[in-house]
Amino acid sequence: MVHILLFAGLAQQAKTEKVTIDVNSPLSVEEIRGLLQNQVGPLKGIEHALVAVNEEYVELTDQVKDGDTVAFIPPVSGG
Amino acid sequence: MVHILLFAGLAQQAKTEKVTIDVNSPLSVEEIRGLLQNQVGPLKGIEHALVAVNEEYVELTDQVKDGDTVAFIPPVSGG
Amino acid sequence: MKRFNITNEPINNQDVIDQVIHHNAGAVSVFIGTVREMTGDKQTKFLHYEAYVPMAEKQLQKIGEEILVKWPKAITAISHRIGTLQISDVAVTIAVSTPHRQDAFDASRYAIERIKEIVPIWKKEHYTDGEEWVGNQKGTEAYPAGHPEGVEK
Amino acid sequence: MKRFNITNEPINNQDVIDQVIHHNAGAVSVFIGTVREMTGDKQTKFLHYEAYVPMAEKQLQKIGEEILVKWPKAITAISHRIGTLQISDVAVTIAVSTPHRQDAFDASRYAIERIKEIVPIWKKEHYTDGEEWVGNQKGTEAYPAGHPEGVEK
Repeated sequence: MVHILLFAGLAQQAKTEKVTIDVNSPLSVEEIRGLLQNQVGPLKGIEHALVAVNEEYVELTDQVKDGDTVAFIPPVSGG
Repeated sequence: MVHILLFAGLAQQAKTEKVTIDVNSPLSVEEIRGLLQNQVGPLKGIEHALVAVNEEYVELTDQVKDGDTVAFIPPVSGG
Repeated sequence: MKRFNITNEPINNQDVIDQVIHHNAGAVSVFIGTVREMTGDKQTKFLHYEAYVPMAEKQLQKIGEEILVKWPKAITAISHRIGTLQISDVAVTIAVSTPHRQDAFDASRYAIERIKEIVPIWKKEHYTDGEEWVGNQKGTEAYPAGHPEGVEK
Repeated sequence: MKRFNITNEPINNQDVIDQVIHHNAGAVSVFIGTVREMTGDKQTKFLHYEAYVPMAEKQLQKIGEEILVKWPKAITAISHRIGTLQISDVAVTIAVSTPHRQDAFDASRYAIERIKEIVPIWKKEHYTDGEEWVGNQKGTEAYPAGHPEGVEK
């Protein structure tokens, strides 16, 4: 299982902050992003979101494995 | 009478923070500076001091009149 | 108190300052971000901040480390509040101490710029005429190349 | 509390900050000057500050007015302590609020530079190996042309 976290506008569109996806083999971040939208519907602006795996920023081509937490991080606006 | 205020190293050299000088006619700041040193002895570095009359910075050529307070302000070092 | 802190509670500025004062600090530059009422002609009623808390605290700590590389004697503390904030509430307090003042100003300014780049915190403005997640709607505020400049991988 | 204040008492940073927070401030830049132990290889035991108090408060107020000319929405408060200060004690606290952060940083930095130019306050360092009025001994720190640049007459 991969745990997906959504925030701000993405969570609002998905109507949830947490999604879990079953994975049998390692997938890329980009593939996870596709599976996520298959499950919850299209998420506008997700292509502008950074992705963190286990709380570290990663690239779209990086691999995600069973047990990882994948966070989609829309443009931040703290401060 | 003109009231003279000395600070920091100037007060230390003069061994006083306040000096009064009798004046009968208006004098320039520069003349006051001379009279002061006649009275308390030479003050090293006083030529680098700014002068304020009644709490406003003035020029050496400005006039001082009876009742004024003349402050010699050595290079400041607050902050 | 943690030096790098995301909190639901009001921020005590002096607590943040106390984290960075020490015997060879001569200057402390503190930046406090407060909730402003007017932005152009839009009036804010209140704000809501949310964060990916554990990662946000890690990223704040990373900013402190980046500062220490750039200004080797700088000590940094940052608290960012989340939840609902009213006008004039403190959203973020940054304190940086250094031996000399120039570095304190530069490092403090660096910290607030980096918070706006790499720390997963989001602000939702509740205006008198509607609400909006800041930075989420406009292409201009999206990360230009998928990553904010300087994000370490 | 006065917004421009010379005091014999310890400075409460939050009291200074409170003077400048208001509903259209979005940023507050605070500068705190503390007593540093080491300056080069000289060790400070303690400091003594003295001031020409009424004129110093007037000059601090003048700095606030200069800031308002340069950054029309900036609100400034400054407290400077005099008397004997120990290592890490706060000598000066400057707070400037503005709608946007860039101006707050710039105005705060301007204020500390101007304090060092036009406010009649003097610092005596008590080092482990002697004492000295700062800025009074060296020709390089004398006012170059009789007046610090920008002093209004």
